[in-house]
Amino acid sequence: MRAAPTPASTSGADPRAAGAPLAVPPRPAGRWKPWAAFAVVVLLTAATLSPWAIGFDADAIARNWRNGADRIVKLFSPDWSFFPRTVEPMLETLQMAVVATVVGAAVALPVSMWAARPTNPNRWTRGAVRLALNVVRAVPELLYAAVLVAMVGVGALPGVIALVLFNVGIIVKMVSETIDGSDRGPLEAGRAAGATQTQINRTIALPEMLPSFVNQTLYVLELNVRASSVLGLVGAGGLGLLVDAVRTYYRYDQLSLIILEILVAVLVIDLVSSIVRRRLV
Amino acid sequence: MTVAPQQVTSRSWPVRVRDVTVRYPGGVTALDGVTLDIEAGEMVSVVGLSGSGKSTLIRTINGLVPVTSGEVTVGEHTLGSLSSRQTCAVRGSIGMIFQGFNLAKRTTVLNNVLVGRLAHTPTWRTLLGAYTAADKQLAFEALDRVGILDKTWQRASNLSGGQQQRVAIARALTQEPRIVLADEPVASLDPPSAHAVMGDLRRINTELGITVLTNLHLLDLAREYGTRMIGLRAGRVVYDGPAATASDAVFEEIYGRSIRQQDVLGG
Amino acid sequence: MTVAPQQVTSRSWPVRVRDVTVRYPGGVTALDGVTLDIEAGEMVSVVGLSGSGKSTLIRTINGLVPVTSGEVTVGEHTLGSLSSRQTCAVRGSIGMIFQGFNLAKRTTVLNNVLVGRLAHTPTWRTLLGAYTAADKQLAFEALDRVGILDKTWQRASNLSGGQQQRVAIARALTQEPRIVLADEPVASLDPPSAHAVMGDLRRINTELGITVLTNLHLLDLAREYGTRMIGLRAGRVVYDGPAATASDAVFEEIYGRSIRQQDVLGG
Amino acid sequence: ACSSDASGSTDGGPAADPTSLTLALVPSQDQGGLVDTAKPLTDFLTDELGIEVTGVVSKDYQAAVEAMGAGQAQIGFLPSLQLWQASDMYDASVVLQTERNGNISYPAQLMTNNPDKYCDDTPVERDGKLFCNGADALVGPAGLDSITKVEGAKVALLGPGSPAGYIYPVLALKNAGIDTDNGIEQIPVTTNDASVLAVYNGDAEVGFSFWDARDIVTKDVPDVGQEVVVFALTDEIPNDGVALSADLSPELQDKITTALADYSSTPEGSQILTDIYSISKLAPADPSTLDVVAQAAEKLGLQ
Amino acid sequence: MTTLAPTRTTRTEVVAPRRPVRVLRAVALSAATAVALAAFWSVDIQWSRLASLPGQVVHYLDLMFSAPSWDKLPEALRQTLRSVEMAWLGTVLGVLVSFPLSFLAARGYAPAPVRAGLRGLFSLIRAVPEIIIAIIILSVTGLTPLTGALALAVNSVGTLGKWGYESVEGVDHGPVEAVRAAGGSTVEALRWGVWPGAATDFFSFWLYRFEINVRASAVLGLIGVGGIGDMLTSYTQYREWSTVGVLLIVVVVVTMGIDAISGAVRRRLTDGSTTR
Ligand SMILES: Nc1ncnc2c1ncn2[C@@H]1O[C@H](COP(=O)(O)OP(=O)(O)OP(=O)(O)O)[C@@H](O)[C@H]1O
Ligand SMILES: Nc1ncnc2c1ncn2[C@@H]1O[C@H](COP(=O)(O)OP(=O)(O)OP(=O)(O)O)[C@@H](O)[C@H]1O
Ligand SMILES: [Mg+2]
Ligand SMILES: [Mg+2]
Repeated sequence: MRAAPTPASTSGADPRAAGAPLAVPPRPAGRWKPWAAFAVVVLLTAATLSPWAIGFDADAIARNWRNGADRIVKLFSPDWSFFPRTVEPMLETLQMAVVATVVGAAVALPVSMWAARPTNPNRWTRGAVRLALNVVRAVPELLYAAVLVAMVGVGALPGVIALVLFNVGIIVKMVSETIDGSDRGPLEAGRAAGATQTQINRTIALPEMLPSFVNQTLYVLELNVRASSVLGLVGAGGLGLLVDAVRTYYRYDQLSLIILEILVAVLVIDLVSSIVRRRLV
Repeated sequence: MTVAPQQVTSRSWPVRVRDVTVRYPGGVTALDGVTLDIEAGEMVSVVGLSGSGKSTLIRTINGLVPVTSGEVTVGEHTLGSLSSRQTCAVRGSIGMIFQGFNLAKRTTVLNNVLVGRLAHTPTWRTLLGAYTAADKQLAFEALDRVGILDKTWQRASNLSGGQQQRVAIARALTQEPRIVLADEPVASLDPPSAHAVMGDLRRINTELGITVLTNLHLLDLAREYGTRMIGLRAGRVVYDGPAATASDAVFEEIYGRSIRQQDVLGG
Repeated sequence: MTVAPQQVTSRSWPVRVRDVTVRYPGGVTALDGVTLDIEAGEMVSVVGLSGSGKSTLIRTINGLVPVTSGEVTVGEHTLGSLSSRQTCAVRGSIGMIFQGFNLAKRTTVLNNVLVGRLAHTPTWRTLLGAYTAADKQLAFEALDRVGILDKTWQRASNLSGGQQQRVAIARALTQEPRIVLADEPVASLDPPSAHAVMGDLRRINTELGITVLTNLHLLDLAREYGTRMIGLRAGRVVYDGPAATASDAVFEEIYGRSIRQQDVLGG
Repeated sequence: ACSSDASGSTDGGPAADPTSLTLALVPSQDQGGLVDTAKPLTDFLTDELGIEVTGVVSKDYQAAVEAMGAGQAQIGFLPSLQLWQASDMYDASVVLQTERNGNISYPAQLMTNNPDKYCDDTPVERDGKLFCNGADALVGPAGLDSITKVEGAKVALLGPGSPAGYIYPVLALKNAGIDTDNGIEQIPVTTNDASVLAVYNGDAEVGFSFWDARDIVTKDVPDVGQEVVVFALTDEIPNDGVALSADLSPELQDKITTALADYSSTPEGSQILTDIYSISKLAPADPSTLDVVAQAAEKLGLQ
Repeated sequence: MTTLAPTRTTRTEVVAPRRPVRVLRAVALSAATAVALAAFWSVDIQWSRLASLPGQVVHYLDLMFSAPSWDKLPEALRQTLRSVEMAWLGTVLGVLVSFPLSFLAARGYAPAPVRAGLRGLFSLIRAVPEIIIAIIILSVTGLTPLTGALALAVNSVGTLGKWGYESVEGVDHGPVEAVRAAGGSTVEALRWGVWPGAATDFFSFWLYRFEINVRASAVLGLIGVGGIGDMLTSYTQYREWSTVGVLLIVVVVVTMGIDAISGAVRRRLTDGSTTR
């Protein structure tokens, strides 16, 4: 493949003698590690696919896929006349979703910074925050709902609290990991200017994490619209309750209208999120 | 420059580096037993090959890179032995210009420059983003000095390379520092701007007596603007003396081969 | 340098820029009716104040910044009228050195340099990272030329500023290009390294006849290494002529004020 | 994999009997205790039929019925409304009905935290819980005369799929002449315990649930039996029962029915059913009594 | 205030440029504020109820942890294993499908119709209640763990796809530009320009989704294939707090384990391998 002489070899001033082989440093050891990890993943997947664990039944899929297709087709016939009855639950859901998102985001903003390494170098407080969040995330919404009903009664309040806890868990997890992965240079500049960590977080980390934060906040808003079954559980009303009601009587046509409405909400939120991101990133 | 209430700014700080070694986690020894005494009010240029440890030296003086062994003293403060509050105060008095600019790209130029005022601003004000008019005035003046006042409200990411570097310089000036550390402050600037910036650094030095330590990779600039020159090679000090009189032999020492020969190689 | 099978590398490309205007979304007009004819095999330096549009010009020639009006032709290809496949091939023949290095920080130096071989490598190989031995050899040679062969397996983020710039240069050399565009390739380098790199660019130019277009903010380098110099000011060409003979009046034209005055300001 | 052999017979009527069966057990929410395994039942059926029977405890009514409809489950232990839906939509045959404590039905209860308003007599205590208006008879209907007082009150009720938490009580209110859409303030909840707690906490004055959902929350609020008083019981609601998929041949259907009925008559079988599912006996179903829930739902305009 | 440059006598007072007014931004911000205020104002919440919360929290912690029923631990572990199996398969399948799709859905790498279609698909998956997805799959693969895994996989595609394309769009554009400038194709730009910068995000998304899938209760519970999430909801529904306490401990430990792995992986990628 080599044709022309390299310029370096023609240069007498170059310390490397002409034609001498390049002293390429040896490849560092440990290159097998990613491959080993990959192999473990493949093995574990193969193990779960085996009949002793989950068992992958391609046969059944080939034979019965029509059943699924039938049900999907049923979902493509919205009953438009049902619309008036969905308006109020939709509004209730949106109302509580917005309240929970706002409160959740407000709580999550500082907590995300306490949970990330560049914005909270103290490993003990960071560890404590992360531990607390692991617990918060580990508890399913239904448990929150069940306990909160007994604590503060039924209605929007337990629903909103359950959603807030759930939201804080997600936003903090995602945003703090974004901060962890971000460029440290600007933060270092703040440190060099004698700013305290809080000041650095406010003036430098905040604008850098804002796109991710806004993103996750909007994502959580979307989740709240969808997770309205939690709200139903605690007597806060909303779409979740309606979904349960219509599917109890196999009204796929009504269900499909509700799904359509949720889809519109999801798409609108997606759109807003992409516009905001384009402005901020 | 405004005079901070509790301090007389014109009383600048000396820097003492005692037998400092810095080893990075990867195993690279970036500084190797460096000892330097820089008096208050000196204007020092640091030169050396790429990778010789210039940036590391500057970052060590600011405490951004912890020393592996040895001791760094700025003013009366020995870094590493300070409480985090004291560290903030000390750093607030050291203006730093980074090689990679280190701007917060997603916020405005003004906000980036105001970072220089953080050490003098109560935290509640920072949280609200409510800087005093005096602080803002200081920031505008610094921006004006580096010639990009008209970019005040732009996002930092929309600036050209040289413009970004000037924001970084303005940020350091806004600190009203006692020491200025500059890591290749003119690397991305055209000659007039470069001279303007170096001239500014010199003026800070001569008029206000502030200690200035500048990494430069251009020898003519080092010669012209430094009163003293420190040559680094592979993490060791190989030259420390007056800048103006540094001979070609000195450059050979620093760069490992003679300048002239390099120039010939270019032909 | 190796010769790609289907092409004779020594047949380098001319660049024609016809009345090009570039306006950024923010409203800044970075280039304003620029017309240039650069013959194959020329060695051109572009100088100008910070923000005058040097980077924009270079990026326009590579098609990275779309023109608002006007036309850019490299070799026989008019950018903007090509299929995406052709665009890839054309760009594969243009080596580009970015002002901000544009390295993938979290991967090795070698992987960054091998990006230069992408245009000549089947996609499946790229996806697996399975480059041919010949490609790797080319990468090693380029790294050796810029003097950082020992950093081959380091993560790009662990290098000093100058070392990162050299990785970027090695990447462009590995492309075996027909045109080299360099955006301040020596901004972060010490003089010996800077001269070595400029010398390399000149050697590529003289020995292989490759067209080289370099943004420089140092006039002495522009004078020394360019055969032709283009001066930009506020997006317009204000000088286009031989580099060696450019007079002080020319500099005044480019920088808007006389060099001497700047020097005085520095004092 | 287990159920695949039984599927795909939608056209040609019952084909050859499958080599494996799936039993879907949906614990009635109105049951009060936790069910987490179907194993004793399936073990017994496997032995008895000579066909492999796998069991799942499904917690979603719709999922279980759809599984039967798609040929993915052949035996269903379903609550009354779903029994009817499986037979109505997918021609499943309802073969057995469960008996709990000797009853094949249970009432829904109306509770209040304001006995002074709703009780015509002094509440009496049974098993540590208060009842009034004759509801301590524990058989419905009882105390329905008092329900006109519910007019204008805050009422906690469940979703419209719940016979005890919605269908029967709402129907009772309607029959008493109350406009359940505008005449009361609805506080919708989705579980019986939430309904009880809503009354206990004072979020609602009246709550509907199965009898007697107060037991579930005694661990949280031990004084629930004193604070929340049951003042009326609705008509009796049929218990859950067993439905068989139309895919199975009549012979196999008979075989399964007989096997299950016999099992519940043996002492050991009865003991196991009682311990795990609180079922004391599996009695032959009377399909005509089963669709009363559906009829009730229909009267409310829910179908 | 003494100025820094007393020598520049000719210098006039610095006049800062006027802060530009961004109409669109102002409108958007006020709209968002208005929506939030309207929601707060209209929602029927008795905030005073919050006062009793701390005492109640103590009460429930006492119910759950004063006498945990450890005899349920073996069953809890068995169900956890089940959950992990299904979650693993669901996550792997979800990753396999969403990984290529999320790159195609990012701005600048695929034709606009493809992008819009994929984004629509992700949104649709997220709009359909999880339980409905499960019921559809259930009619194909029956009341089996495979249904659980497939339902989790479909749900995962909706969220992983969205997170993925957002992350790709947020990556520093410089390296992409460099690859393009070197004549790299789109795929190559993704592999060598985007991937090194986005890898940390992707790994943490995958692990987080795995964590969610382990807990996903609604879907698995209804199918009747159990899992730890289902166990937790069942015991919660019947308010057996002493068992719920044990289950919570198990779930928290699992969650923390996954979080620790995620942290280690990310540290590896952001800080480089530890060649110490
Ligand atoms: N992405 C962008 N969006 C908006 N404006 C931009 C963008 N990039 C550059 N500009 C503006 O265009 C003008 C020309 O920028 P360019 O980067 O070409 O300058 P330059 O001559 O390379 O300067 P330097 O020497 O400082 O690198 C500047 O005023 C800059 O602020
Ligand atoms: N974070 C790091 N981790 C590991 N090694 C590092 C790190 N930063 C720098 N190094 C190494 O330490 C040595 C000195 O780096 P330093 O940045 O101080 O050089 P420099 O003199 O500033 O060079 P330049 O002129 O190129 O900026 C180099 O070999 C570099 O590769
Ligand atoms: Mg450096
Ligand atoms: Mg530029």
